[in-house]
Amino acid sequence: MAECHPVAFQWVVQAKQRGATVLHVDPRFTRTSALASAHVPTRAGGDIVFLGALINYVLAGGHEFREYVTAYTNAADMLPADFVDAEDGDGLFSGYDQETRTYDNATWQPTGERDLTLSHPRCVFQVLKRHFARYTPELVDEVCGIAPADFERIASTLVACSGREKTTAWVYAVGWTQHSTGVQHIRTASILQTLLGNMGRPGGGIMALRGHANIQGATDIPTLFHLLGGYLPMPAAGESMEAYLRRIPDTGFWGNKRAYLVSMLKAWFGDAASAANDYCFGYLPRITGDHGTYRTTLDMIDGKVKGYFLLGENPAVGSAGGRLQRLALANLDWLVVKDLAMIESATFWQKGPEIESGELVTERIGTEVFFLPAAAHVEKDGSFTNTQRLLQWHEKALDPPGDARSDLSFIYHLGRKIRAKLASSSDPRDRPVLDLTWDYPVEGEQEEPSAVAVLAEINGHAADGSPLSAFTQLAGDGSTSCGSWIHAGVFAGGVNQSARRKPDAEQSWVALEWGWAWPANRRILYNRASADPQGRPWSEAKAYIWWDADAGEWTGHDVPDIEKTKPPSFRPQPGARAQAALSGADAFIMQADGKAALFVPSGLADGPLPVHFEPAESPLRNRVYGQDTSPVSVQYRDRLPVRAQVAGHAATYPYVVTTYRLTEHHTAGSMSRTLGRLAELQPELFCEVSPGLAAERGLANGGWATIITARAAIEARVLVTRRNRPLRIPGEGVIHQVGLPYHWGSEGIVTGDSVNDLLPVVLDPNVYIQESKVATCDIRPGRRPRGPARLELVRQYREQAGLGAEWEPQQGDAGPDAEPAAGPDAEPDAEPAAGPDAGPAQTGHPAAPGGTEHHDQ
Amino acid sequence: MERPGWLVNWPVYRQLTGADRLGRGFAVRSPHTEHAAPRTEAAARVVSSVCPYCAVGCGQKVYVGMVGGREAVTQIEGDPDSPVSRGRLCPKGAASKQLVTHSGRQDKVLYRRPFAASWESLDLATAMDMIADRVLATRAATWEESVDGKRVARTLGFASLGGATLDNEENYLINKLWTALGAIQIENQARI
Amino acid sequence: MSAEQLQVPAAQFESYYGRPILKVTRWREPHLPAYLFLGELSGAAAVMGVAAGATGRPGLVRTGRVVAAAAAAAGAAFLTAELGRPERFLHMLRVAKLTSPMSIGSWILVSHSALTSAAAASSVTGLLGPLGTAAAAGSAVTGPLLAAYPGVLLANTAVPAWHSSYRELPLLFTGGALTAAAAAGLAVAALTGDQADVSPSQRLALAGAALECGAEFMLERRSDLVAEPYHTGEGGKLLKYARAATMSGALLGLAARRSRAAALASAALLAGGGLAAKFAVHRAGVESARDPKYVVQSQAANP
Amino acid sequence: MTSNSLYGPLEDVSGDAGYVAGHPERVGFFTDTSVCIGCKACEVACKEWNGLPDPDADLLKLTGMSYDNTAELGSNAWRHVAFIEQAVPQVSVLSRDGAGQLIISASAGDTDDSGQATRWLMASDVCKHCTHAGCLDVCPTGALVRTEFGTVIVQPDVCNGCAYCVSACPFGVIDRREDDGRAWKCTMCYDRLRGGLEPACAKACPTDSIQFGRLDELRVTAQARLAELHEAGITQARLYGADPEDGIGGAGAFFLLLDEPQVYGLPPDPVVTTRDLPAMWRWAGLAAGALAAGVAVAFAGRRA
Repeated sequence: MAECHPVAFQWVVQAKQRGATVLHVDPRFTRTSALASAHVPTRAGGDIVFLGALINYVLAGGHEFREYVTAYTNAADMLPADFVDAEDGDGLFSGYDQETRTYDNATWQPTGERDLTLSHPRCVFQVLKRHFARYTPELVDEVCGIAPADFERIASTLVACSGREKTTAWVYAVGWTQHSTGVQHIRTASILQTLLGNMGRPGGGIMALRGHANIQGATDIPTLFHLLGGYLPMPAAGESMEAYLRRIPDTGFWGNKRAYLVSMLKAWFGDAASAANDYCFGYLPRITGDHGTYRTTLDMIDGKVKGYFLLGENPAVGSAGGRLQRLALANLDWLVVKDLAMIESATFWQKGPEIESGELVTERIGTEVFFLPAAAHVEKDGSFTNTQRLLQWHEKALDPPGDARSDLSFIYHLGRKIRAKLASSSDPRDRPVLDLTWDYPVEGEQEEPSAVAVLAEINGHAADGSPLSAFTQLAGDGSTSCGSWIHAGVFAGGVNQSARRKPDAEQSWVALEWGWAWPANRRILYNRASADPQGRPWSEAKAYIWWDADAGEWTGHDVPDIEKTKPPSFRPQPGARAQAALSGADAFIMQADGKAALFVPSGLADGPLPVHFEPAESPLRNRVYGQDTSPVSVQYRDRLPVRAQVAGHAATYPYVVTTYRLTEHHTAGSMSRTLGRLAELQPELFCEVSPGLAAERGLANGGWATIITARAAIEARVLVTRRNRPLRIPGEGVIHQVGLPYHWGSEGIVTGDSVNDLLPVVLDPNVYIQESKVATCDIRPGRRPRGPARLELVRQYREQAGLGAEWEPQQGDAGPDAEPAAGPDAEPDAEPAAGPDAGPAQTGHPAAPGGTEHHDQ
Repeated sequence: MERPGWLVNWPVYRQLTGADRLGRGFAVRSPHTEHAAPRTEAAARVVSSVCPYCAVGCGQKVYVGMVGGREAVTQIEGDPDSPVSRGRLCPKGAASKQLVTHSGRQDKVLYRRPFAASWESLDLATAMDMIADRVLATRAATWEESVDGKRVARTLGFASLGGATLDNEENYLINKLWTALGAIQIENQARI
Repeated sequence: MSAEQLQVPAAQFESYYGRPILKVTRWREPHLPAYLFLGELSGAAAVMGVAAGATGRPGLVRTGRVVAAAAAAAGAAFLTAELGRPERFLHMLRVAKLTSPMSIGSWILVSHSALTSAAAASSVTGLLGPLGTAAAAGSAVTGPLLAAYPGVLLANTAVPAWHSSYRELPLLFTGGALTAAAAAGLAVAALTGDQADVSPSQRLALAGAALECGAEFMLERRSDLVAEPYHTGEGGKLLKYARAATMSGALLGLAARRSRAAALASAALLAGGGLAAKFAVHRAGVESARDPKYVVQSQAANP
Repeated sequence: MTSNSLYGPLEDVSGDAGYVAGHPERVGFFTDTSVCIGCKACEVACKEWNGLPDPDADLLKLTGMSYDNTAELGSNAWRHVAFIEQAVPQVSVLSRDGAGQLIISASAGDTDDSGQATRWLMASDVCKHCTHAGCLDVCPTGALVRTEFGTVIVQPDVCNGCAYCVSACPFGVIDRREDDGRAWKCTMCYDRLRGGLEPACAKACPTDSIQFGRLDELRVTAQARLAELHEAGITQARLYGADPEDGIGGAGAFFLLLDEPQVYGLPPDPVVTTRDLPAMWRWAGLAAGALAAGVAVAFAGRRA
C-alpha cells in the first residue's frame, strides 16, 4: 500500500499512531512492511491456505460474531444431500466434468430450509467448518512458509480486533487477484470478514486497492466484453429480452432489472427504443463465452481479428506473455494507438525484441499503424472513479497541443464520421449505430464534445427531461433513460455532483459532500449491517447507521443502504419482488435473499467454496488435495504452463518468480519512464534476490542476471537484499523467490527488458485475469544473449525440461485446448454472485449478475 | 546630503550603516530575493483536478500561466481540501506537471504504411477518415449474424483495449459506439 | 567504487554505503595549489622589495616589485578561473565579510595587486618614483596578509584535514612565501649574474625553510586521525618530498655565490618544495573529505 | 550581531542578520523518519517546484544502494531519501501486556535463519538551514543570505561560483552545478514562504514525515513524538539537529532518527567551522608576522 498507493497509506500511518495493529502479509518486504507492526513473508500463491486457516481458527475456536452471522449471512441455509464438498472430493466439488473442465452447479443449490441453530450437518455453517478443518497452522507452514507461532499471533490479533467494539479491515491489490484462483482469494477473505462481522461496518470491509485512476470506473461503466453499464450482463447468443431478464434475480434490488435495462437502452437508442421493439434489445450484439483480451490476442494470431484500438493501453509491455502480444499485433491489418507518448505497442514493428531476434522482419509486417496523440488529464473535463467508488470530476485547464485530442473527442468524432458514411444505408445491421443518440454539444476550435452532457446522459432523465436524482426513480416502461443505473443521482438537480469540493475541514468525517460515490452517494456498502437486526448500533464505538424509531427512518453518518423508512421489523409479503421481498433485517440488499453469501451456490466457475490449488507453475505439489492445480483455470493449447513435479522441470526452473510495481513507476511505464523526474528514481530494471540465492547462483549486487522461464529470457540488474527472505518449507527445503518490477520496455528515457514476457497465459476461470504473480524460472549471472541466441537459450531450457522446442503459437495454430469454463454470463440460470464475495463492503461492486470483479495490474 | 544610489545599494555600505554588520542577511539581499514570490500567484487560472496515476484519487490544483507567450501548466500540486489526500501527492502525482509538459509527448499524428520501415506524417482529419473506413470495411467483412443457429449480430473483426486513465464519460461512449457497431471484444486494463 | 562491490544487505553502521558525508571540494588542481603558491610568492616578494629598498639593494627592489606584481596577477588569474562564473569576479567586492576569509582575501588580493602593479610599473618605467615607493610600502602590509590568509581560507571549512590545521597552515604558507621569494631572488641573481644581493635571499631561504618545514613537521607529528592524510597516501608522500626539496634547496642556496647552477637548482628546489606542499595540502583535504571515517570518527570522539 | 553570532545558542537568528524586530518567526522542517515510507515524493515535488534540471538519461544507472538512486544531496537534488537495510535483533512485535492489550513496537520484520530480523530505514535528508551556517559565513559575495524566516538561501543573481560554501558545509549539502557555474541548495521554497505557502516537499509528503512550521513549535512536537517512541520501547530513536546547544546552534531542519546519524550519511556531531575563526585569524596574524620578521632578519644590516 505504501508502495503503490502512498497517499492512501497516510491513513494507515495515522491509524497505527492511534494504536491500530498493521500486519503485512506479502512475499515481498516492501515500503509497507517497513512501517507495519509486522511483516509476514509468505509464498506467492498460498493465500487460500493462509486465509482458510484463519477461517478455521475462527470457527474451531468459536470466535465468529454469532449474532451477525445468524442474522446477515446464509450460514443457516441447508444444502442438498447430494452436494459433495471438496473436502470429500479431494479438491473437487460435485458436478465436475473432466471433459469440459467445467462444473454443473445443480447439486450446490440450497434446499430452501434454514437451520438457525447452525448445527445441522448439512447447513452452510457446518459445511464451512468441515471444509476448512484441514486448513491448519501446520498446513500454513508447509504451503506458505509461515511458522505456526507467527500464525497464532496473527490469528489471535485478528480475533481480538473484531467483534462489537472493534473491526478489522483487509486491504488487497493484484497480489490476490492475478492468480488462476484469484476470485477465490477474495472469496476466502470475504468469508472470514463476514464470519467476524466486519462487513458493512466502519473500519471493516475489504478494500480493493485498484491500480489506476479510473480502473474502478472502467468496471462500473465498463469497457469489458461481458458487461453493460452498472454490472448488467451482456446478452448471450439468441437470447430474448425476457430470457435475459430471467437470469437476473427477482428479489433484492436486482429485482428492478427491467427498469435498469430499459432505461439504459433508452439512453442509447432514444426514441427508436420502444415497448414494441423490446427497446432495441435486439440491437445489442451477443457473446458466446470468452471474448477477453487474451482470447482476442490469440484470435489476432489466428487471423480472426483484423483491427485493434489501443486507447491508452500498452499490451506489448503490460500484458502477460509479451511475445505473444507482439506477434498478435504484427498479424493485424490495422492498429490504432492513442497515447501521450510513443509506446512499445506502437513501435513493435520497429524495435520490438522479435525484430532483434529475427523472428519478425519489419518489411514483412503488414500491420498499418495509426498513432494518434492523446490529451492529458488536465486537457479535458471528465470523471474518475477512485478505489472507493468515489467519482471525482477533473476540470479542463487548457487545450491539448497540436493533434492531441481527448479520447472522448476521438470516439465522438469517429462515431460522427461512421454515422455519416452509413447515413444512406438500409442494411438492418446498421440501424443500431444510426439510431444511437449521438448529438453531444461541442466546444471550442477543437470541437471537444461536452463531457458534462455525457455525464448527464449516464445519470439519466425522467419523462419530462429533468435529471434523475436516484435509481429508485427508474421505470421499466421506457419513460426514463439512464446510461448506468448505479450512477443515477450523479447529476441530481442538474448539478454535477462529482465536481463537489466542499473542503474536508468543513464537513463530517464521512465527507459526503466531496465528489459523489455510486450508488446514491453511499460511502460504505451494506452499511445496514453496522446496526444489529433491531436497528441499534452494535456498539457506541462503531455506530454508523441506525434506526430512529421516533422519526421512523434510518439515520447516521452515511446514506443508509436500505430503504430509508423500512423498519427493522418489516417482513415481506409472500411473492413480493425486488426490495420489497427483503425484510428490514436483511442487510445485503443486492443479494436475492438479502444475505451475505458464505456459500455461493451459483455465479462462480470454480466452486461454491474456496479451495487451495497450486499456481499453474509452482515448485510444489498441492499439499491440501490430490487435485493439483485449478481444474477449471483457463489455459490455451501450446501454451500449457510448466509443472515442477513433471520430471526435469523442477531442476530446470527451480525458483518462483513474482512480479510487482514500484512507487516510482506506473505500470507499463509510458507515464513514468518518459518523465525525467521519475526515470531517474528507478533507472534500471532489477531483480530482487536473497543473499542466499545470490550465493547459490553467483549473483553480485549491482551486476547483471538473466532470468529464464519457459517463455522468455530477460536481463536485469541484481539487487541482493535481505528483504527477500527465502522460505523454509517443511519437507521441501528452501524455496527462493525472484522478485521483478515490470515497468520497463524499449521506449522512454530509461529502457529495459519487459518482465511480462516471462509470464504464461493462464487465467482465472471467472474473470479471465492472468496469473502474473507466480511462475517458475531459473536465474544466472550475466547479461542475456543477443539476437537469435536469446531464443536459443529459451529453447535449450525447454528441451532440458522436456518441453516442446516451440512455444508461441504462430499464425493458424492458436486454437484453444478447450473452450474455457463457462463465462460469467454463460449459464442461463446464473444468479448474481452477490454479497461480500463480489462486493466488498467498503469498495467494490454491487452484487452483479455480470460476475465478480476485475483487477488491474 | 543625498547619498548616490549605487552607494546606498552597495551591500558594504549597508553593512557599515545598518544592523547587519557581518553581511549575512538584511544588508546583502539581492533584487532576485526582494522580488521572490510563488509563481502560482501569477497564474491566469487555477482548476481543480484529480491525479491521473493510481486509484486513490488525490485532489490536484492545476495552475495555468503564460510560458514563452503560450498558455501552459506552470504548477500542479495537491488540493488541501481533499478528504481523500489532504493535499498530499506521491512522486508520480508530484511529477504530473511533467507528464503534461515533457518533451517526449507526441502531438502529431503518425502513420505507418503496411510493410514500411518508418513513420510518416498524416493529417488528423484524414487519419480519422481512414480509421472510419477501416472500421466499416472490417466490420462488413467479418459480420456474424448467427452462431450455431443463434442470433449474435456482431463482428469479431476488430477489438478495443482501453487504458485505465480513460474517463467514465470516455468509456461510456466507447462502449456505446462499439456495441452499436456490433463489436464485443471491448476490453480494458481492468481485466489485466 | 563500482556497484558490484556494494552489498545492500551489509548494514554499514559507520557510514552510508561508504559514501562521503562531505562534498569533496570543487577546488581543482593545479588552480588551487598554484594560487596558493603565487599568492604567497607575491606577498613575500613585495615585502622583500621594500626591505631591499630600505637596505639599499636596488636590484632586489626591482626583482621584488616585479615578481610581486606578476605573481599577484597570475594568482588572480588562477583564482578567477576557479570561479563557476568568472565574469562575476567583482561580486567579491559586493560585501566585506569578516567571517569569510575569501571575502577578506579578495579585498587583500585586489589591494595588493593594485599596489604591486603600481610599484612594479614605477620601478620598470622609472616614473613616479615616490608614488611607487608609497605603493610598495603599502604592499609590504598587504603582502604578509596575502601570504597568510589562505591558511584561514582552507582552515575555515568543514574539510577535516584543513580545519584541524588552522595553526599549521598559515605558518606553512608564510614559510612557503619566504622560500618562494628566496627562490625568486636566487634565480634572478643567477640569471642576471648579479651576485651582489644574494645573501638576503640565502638567509630568506633558511628562515623560510625553517618555518615551512617546521609547519610540515608539526602536521606530520600530529597523531589525531584527521591529520592522517598528511602522513599517508598521496598527500603524505608529497609532503615528504616537499620538505626534502625545501631543506635541500635552502642548503644548496648557500652555494649560490659560488655556482650559478647551484643557485638555479636551489631556486628550483625551493619553489618546487613550496608548490609540492600546496599540492599535498590540497590532496590531504580531498582525501579527508572523501572518506567518511574522518568525519564520523573525529566527531564521534567529541565529548 | 550579538555575542553568539558565530557559535552557540541564538534566539533570534534573523535579528542577528540585521532584520528589524517584527520579522517573521523562524520556520523549519521536522523530518520524522519513523513514518517515512521512502516514496520520494519530496524529491519530485521539490524538483518540479524549483525547476531543477532533468538528469542526463545516459548517466542513469542503478546504484545498488537499496532503492536509493539519488545517492546524495547536491545542486540538483535538494531532497534525498536514504534507504538502509539492516539486520536487527528480533523483537517481539505482537506481544501482550498484563491487561491483554497488544503492545506494538516499530517494524521488526521477519527473521532469517540466524534469528535476525530485517529493518528498512528511510529518511529524507535536506539542507539543515543551520543557526550557524558555514556556507553563509564563508560566502565572499553575499550570495548566501539569511532570510527573514531564518532560513539560508543562495541568491542566484549574486553567486559567482567560488565554491567556498561547498567545502564549508559540514553536512555536504550545497554544491556547484557545473554547467551553470553557481551553487544551489534547498531554499525551503523561499518564494512559497513569501506567498504564505508551505514548502513543496512538506506539502507533498504523504505520511507527514516532513513537517513544516514554526521552529519552536516543531521542537515541541518532536520531543513529544520522541517520548512516544521511547515509551513504545524504541529506545534507538533520537533527535538530530534539534538542540540549540549543538555545534551549529541547532538546525532549522532537524530529524528524528532511528539509528546513529552516520548510518544515514549524516555527520555525528558537526561544528560550524566559523567557531574557530577568531583563533584562525590570530594564527594567520602570527604567521604574517613571522613572514615580516623573516624578511627583516634576512635583510638585517646593510649590504655587505
